[in-house]
Amino acid sequence: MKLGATANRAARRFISSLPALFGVVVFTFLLMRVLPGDPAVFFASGPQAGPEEIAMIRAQMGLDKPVPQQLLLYLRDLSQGQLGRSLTTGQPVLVDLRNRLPASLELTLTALLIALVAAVPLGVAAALRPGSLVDHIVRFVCALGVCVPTFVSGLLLIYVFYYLAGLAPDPTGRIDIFMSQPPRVTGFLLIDFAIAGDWEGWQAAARQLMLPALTMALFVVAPLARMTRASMLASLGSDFVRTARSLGLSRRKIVVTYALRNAILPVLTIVGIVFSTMLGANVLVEKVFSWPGVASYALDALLSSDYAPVQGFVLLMASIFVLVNLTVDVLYGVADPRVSVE
Amino acid sequence: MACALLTFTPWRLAKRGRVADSLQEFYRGKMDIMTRIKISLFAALLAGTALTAAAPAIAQTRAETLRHVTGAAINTLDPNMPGSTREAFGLSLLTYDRLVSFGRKQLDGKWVFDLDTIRGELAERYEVSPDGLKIVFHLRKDAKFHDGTPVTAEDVKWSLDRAVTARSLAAGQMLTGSITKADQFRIIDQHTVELTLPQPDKLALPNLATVYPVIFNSKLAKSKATAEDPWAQEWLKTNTAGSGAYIVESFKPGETTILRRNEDWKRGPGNSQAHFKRIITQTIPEASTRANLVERGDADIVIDLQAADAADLEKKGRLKVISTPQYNAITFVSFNTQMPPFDKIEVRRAIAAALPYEDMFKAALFERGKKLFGAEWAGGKAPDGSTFPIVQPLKTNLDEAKRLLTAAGFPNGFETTFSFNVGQAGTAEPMAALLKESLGKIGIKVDIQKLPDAQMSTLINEKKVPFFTEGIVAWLPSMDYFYRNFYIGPIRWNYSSLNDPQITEWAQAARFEGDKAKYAAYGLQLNTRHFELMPQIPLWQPSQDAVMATSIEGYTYQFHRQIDFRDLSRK
Amino acid sequence: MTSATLRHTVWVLRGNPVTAVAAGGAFVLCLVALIGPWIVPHDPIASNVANALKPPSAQNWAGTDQLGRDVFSRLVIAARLDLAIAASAVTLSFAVGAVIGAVCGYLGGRLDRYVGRFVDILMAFPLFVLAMAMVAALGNRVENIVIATAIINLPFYIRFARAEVNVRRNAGWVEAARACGDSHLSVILRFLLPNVLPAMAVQVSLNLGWAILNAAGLSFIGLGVKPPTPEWGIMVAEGARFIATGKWWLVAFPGLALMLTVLCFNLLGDGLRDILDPRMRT
Amino acid sequence: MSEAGTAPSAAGARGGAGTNGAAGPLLSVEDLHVAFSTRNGVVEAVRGVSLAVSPGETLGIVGESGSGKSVTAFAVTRLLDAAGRVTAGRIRFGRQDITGANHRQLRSLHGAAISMIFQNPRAALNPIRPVGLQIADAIAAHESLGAKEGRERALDLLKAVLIRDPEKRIDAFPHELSGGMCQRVMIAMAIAGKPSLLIADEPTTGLDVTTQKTVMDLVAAIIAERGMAMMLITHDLGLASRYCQRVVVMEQGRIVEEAEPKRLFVAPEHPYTRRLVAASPTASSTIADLAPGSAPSSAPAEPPKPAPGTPPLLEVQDLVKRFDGDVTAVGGVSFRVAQGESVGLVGESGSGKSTISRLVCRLIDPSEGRILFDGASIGDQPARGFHASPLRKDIQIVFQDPTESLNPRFNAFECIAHPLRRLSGLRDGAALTARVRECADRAGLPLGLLERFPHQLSGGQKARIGIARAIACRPRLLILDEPTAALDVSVQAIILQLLDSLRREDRLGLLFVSHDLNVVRMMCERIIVLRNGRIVEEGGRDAIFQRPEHPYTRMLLDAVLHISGPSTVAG
Repeated sequence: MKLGATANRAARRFISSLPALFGVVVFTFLLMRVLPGDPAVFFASGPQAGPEEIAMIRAQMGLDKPVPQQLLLYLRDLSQGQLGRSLTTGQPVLVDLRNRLPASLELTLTALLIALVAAVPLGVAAALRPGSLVDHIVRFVCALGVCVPTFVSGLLLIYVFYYLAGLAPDPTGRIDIFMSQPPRVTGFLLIDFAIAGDWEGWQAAARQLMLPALTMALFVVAPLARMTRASMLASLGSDFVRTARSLGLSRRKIVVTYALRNAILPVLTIVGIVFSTMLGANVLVEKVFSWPGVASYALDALLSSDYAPVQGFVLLMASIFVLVNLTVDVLYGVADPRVSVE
Repeated sequence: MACALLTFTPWRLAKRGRVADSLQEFYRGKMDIMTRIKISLFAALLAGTALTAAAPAIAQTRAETLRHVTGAAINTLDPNMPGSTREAFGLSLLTYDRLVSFGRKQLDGKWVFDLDTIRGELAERYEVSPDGLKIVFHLRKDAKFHDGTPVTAEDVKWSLDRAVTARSLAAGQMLTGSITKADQFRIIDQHTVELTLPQPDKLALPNLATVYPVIFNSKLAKSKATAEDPWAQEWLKTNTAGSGAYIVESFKPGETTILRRNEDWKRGPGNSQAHFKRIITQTIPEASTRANLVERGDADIVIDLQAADAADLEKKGRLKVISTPQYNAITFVSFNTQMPPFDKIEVRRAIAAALPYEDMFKAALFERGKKLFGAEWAGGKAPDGSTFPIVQPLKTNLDEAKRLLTAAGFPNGFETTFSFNVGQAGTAEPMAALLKESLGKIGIKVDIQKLPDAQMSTLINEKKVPFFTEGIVAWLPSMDYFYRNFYIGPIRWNYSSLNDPQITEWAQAARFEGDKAKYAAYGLQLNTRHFELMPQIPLWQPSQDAVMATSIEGYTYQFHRQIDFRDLSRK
Repeated sequence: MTSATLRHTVWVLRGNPVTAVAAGGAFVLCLVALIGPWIVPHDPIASNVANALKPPSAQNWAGTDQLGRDVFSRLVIAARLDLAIAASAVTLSFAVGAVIGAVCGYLGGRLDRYVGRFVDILMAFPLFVLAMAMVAALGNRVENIVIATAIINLPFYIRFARAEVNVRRNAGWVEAARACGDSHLSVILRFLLPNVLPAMAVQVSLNLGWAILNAAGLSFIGLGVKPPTPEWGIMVAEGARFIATGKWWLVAFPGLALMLTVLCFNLLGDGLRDILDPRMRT
Repeated sequence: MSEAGTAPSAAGARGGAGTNGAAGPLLSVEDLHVAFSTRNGVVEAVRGVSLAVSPGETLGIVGESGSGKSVTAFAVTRLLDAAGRVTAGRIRFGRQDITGANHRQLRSLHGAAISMIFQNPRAALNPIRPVGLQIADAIAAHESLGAKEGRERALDLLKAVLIRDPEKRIDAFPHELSGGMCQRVMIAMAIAGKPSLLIADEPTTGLDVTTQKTVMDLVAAIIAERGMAMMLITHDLGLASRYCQRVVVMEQGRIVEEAEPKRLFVAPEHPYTRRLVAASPTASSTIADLAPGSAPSSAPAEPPKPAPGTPPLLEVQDLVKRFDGDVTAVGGVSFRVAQGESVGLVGESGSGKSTISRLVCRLIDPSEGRILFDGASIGDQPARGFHASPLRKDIQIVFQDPTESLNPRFNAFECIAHPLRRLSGLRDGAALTARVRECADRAGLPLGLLERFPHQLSGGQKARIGIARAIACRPRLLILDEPTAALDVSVQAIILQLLDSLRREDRLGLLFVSHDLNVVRMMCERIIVLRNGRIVEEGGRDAIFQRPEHPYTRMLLDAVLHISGPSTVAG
């Protein structure tokens, strides 16, 4: 019964987010049309790049039609599952996104995992002794992480760990170029290598992932730790923890089973937001580490006024945002029995 | 921690060999304490995964593999696709053959392509008729496409027809060599093709050596053609049907392209195959990362470093740096000669007199290139007419600039914008800052506009940018080609919107002038007139800095400013 | 500020020296931004190519850049622009977001649902890409960087203000105000907003740092303010190009300025939260 | 000290209870001092409390808020929050001194020797853990047992606290249970470790009156059955007098009197106790009795006779309010309030009484039905625009929580001046000041406090501001929504007197909403009993209190605890 209620809620949430998705599609479309660059001109590079060649490219891209008609055509294509073609890569956007999304997801998830593994204990440690030295140190360290732009921390990490120390592998994408790729199953290299049983490859991919993931993680440890601390403080100060103490429960049980499990619920919500933000915001990290992800793809497209990839990317990100929120919702519903009642 | 670090070392040493230096540095205490802590932590983090990793198999093939890194992306396998990048052009020279190719010559001790030497590629030899109207190509009989089918005259005919007929980049290029129609190509026999020209054209043969008229496997391509797409353009974007020295093993647009040697292609030195068994081209957007990669020996060659990095690497002396001024390119400051106040020659000349040339050359380019300023022209006449560009008699002279500005009716200067595109920010930004500062001294207030590349090209195409910097390059750098393509007519590349009847007339006349002396005479007139009109201020020819491992040999600067990997070998 | 609040603040600061230091740092920053032009040792714009790329020295405390300009002077001058960008962006989104959020949170109903939709749309955007697109579309002028930064911050303020108002909308003093003859609008403006502002101040402080980083990110991909205006983000981005050649001062000093500023605002925001948190105030 | 000798093991503690008083008191506290560090420096909350609880005995600690009674309990169990600590004194449990017990010793003490139940039982339970598991946790804290056994034992305990359907409830989450059931679960957890002392901290506050009684009866039965001692901390003298064998009265951190309840409440000796007892409403007390000597007593109000033909001040007809979804808060209620009449609305939580008060005050719109004021329909004017109605100043309201009803950013003067500015058109100036001072004076607020902000004032003072604000515009109908529910009895007494006299002076119509039957009886002539949004009974005061007709009304009346000696409790 409870599962049914959760599923029901999820379905309702999903349906109610469809208008937002539609809004995103239209808004992006219009925003791209406002961009002052004309992709046809940008891509017309022949020696006689006169009006004819530009007109040809415009026609090829459908840019010769009025904007409302273009929008309708775009929506029709969308409904048929087509996202258009990228001029920068020459590939259908759908294919590009499909090839590149796992890279972004793998990076973001790893970074998020690293961040969580660091942030939750830090936040808990700070909350257990608020105002103590530990608390101040945690706060300071977290603040340090957020105040360095990712492109700077990324470049510095490369300089130190790759260039100076030679500890990290060359920052040239997802896997050492001389390693063979695993057969593509999920697109997540770590998973694909594991499926193939190629542990050497798995390690190579993991090493490659380390620096960019660390760069991203540095930036999100702070909000997560801060949230953990705050909600842990609230949880530790709550009546039910006092009850648990009054009953002589072990400290471990009080901190973990009672306080932390309750405190983690708000963190869960934040994790959802942080994840979708990271996925869209890792443009710079992907650039710095030559990571073949979707964000750097969209950035290149944007700077060359290549509409289709940017539109596809934004739609993809928005859909992921919706899906992640949905997942968080479902998880929340499972973790917190109170939710499904409302 | 130190333990973790030490156990870590052997693997890295085996693989790279340079880590020892930085380790020693580490122990000598050159790094600050934070760095040490970070390194130790990281080492501990990675130690577990690193220990068991080894790559003996890779080490074997490493020497036979060439790893090339670049900031841009290969976006198509068919160089004719509108929007193809330079890197895509570069790739096509490896996967496809053309009928002919450029020879090479030495310029200031460096190998560069030679427009005047056209040698056979798929054509074993060619003959030009005495009237210059017919060119007959005799194909190699041993040439085979990657799938093993022999290269025939039919393939050549289909491919060249495609170049002039299909809606692609080729047609626009080919017409600069008077090649415009499919019926200009005739099959004489299985291994002979004839090209007929409407008039003798110096650029007909060189055009066939560019990247567009590559020879496709017509049977394969036709099998992929459709009614809407009779030239199989769609399929050829992601597939190759060529006979070139390399076969595409994997192609990830914007990421990596891996090429495998075509063992049947034996047209290298001494009829051998190409030297490298594999070529990997990777897109690394960060220039400093590219520098790191090649410096650490992880990449073998790179040609698009920032000037500062190239200068630094050259100074360190551990790598081979071949710095070739791009003799077919110009970086300039351009005016829109149709927009006031730049429609006044005095204004253009005033600005030309006010630019801090030496400072710009030093700060923006780190002096890596050939100056196009600072010459002395006797009597204001161009000293040379056979080439373009030539060094201009430009000097910084603020008094002269002020005088000219007053003469133009702007004693107090004026306000304008100066634009450049984001992609060139590395050199254009310092240049712009110096320009702004210097023009400020003669009362011209400059607002610097840094525009995204697409926006810049759109505005330029619409002729809406008054004052900006750009660069041009001509694949076929003959004097008249420059004038015809960059200073005439309403085309996009006429950056200065110059519309001078004399230049138009002389340039068209020079095109078909067979006599060298007469040609040079036209050139003298054009070069002089060009300087007088000052539609653009040529600044320099930036160097192509090819930075490579010391073991790499045979690098030649090519017309398309890419590496022809068939030239390269490893000692 | 009443004496009790002052006392409470002093109490919090005493138990929290980090916040005191952060507040001091923020003050110094603002001071530098104000008097910067009068204290710089060199003209931040004047080039001197002969003296380019020199490491820190007695003459140039933070070295010189590619054009031989004094990095230290540029850093000092840039403080004003950076703080101005961050402050105006945050103020803009704060002002708009607080009012919209408060109205929605208080009135609820259809308006709330529509605005909620709109916020959803904004939130669903990859925000940095949205900022990039907007700056690219509008042109990379300072105003547009401010607007783009403000817009991507907007949803957070709307949500925050909405939530804060929502928990108070049924508070006794709100109903009392209405019983005393206040219209809804006046309740929102005169009662709810002033009560929500302190909590939002925390958000503002945290966001200031974020806005600076955002501008720096835009600079990195070439969409920042125009050269040769000194701005930390651009200086870092330009300096980053010289990391490989070991010109560390070009990235280290602007990076440090950026870092310390953001750090100050973040720690200050944290501290403000402690000062304002009613739970700590017993 | 060796651990074996001093650690009060669970077994030892229970042994102490088993020997039943053979070794003196179970718990003794000597000269306990507790201090809290706050921003205003160190505040002593408990200043030298000494008390003892014998095995099997129930000791009551009564006092108003801030008297230190709860702090004493938390100090005994060492559950004080971080800011508080015991500065002096000695706490013994059985023969062990537990004043300085370390963490481990305390753990074995908690639950196994001393356990607690709290007010607001729902918050005291972990919201995301099934109650069965929480009970099992409490058992497992002191003995090792498997999951299955834990469940069985939890089930037994649920049966012991008389929860219906224990097999089903064992898997329920706290939010699925009513407040009373949550408190039963809490009790089950408290007795899970078989402690010998139960500390109950306001165990019934926040529960409905009928639930209060059943819960307390259960607690009493359980401790009697298990031979446990109890420390009952409460502000409710009725509760203490009914369930305790001995009561101590605390004021400002000190014990002022200690006696058996019969003696204490009948013949209090200490002046504070006397005041406290007087202020507690009883079945027969009048307003004047509550605070003797503080206000002139007057005869009970005459029910005013309205002139025939004039409509009642307020008439409500078939009022219905549905909230989003199908929640019907008020389901068809009709009643009248005449000029100068006081009508009481009585009901438990969820009865719809607060919703009615807001409907009548025109803060929210009714779904159906009519509201007539002076014969004019005001229910159909939307609440959104009612602030501009001329009738706005005639209907005013006093809210339940005085703290929550004042804008934290307004000082007392601003709070009272606010309606005057808005509704009486008084702008700044002497007239406004005079009116504000007059209102403050009438509400008994010292004029010196007018500049203070809410957080600088006590609860009673804040309540006076709320009243002054409500009467400032001389309304004709005053709605009182539980005006004293959040106040201590002594303050409540004064506020009730104030309201009563204001009503007489201004011939106000009162709609008095309350859950406290004793208060309503004193304040109102007519009483309406609400249940689930409907009227179950309506009538004059005497009729309702002496001859209740509806069983629900009877149940409510029965649940009221009156001050007297301990009654025998049915086990």
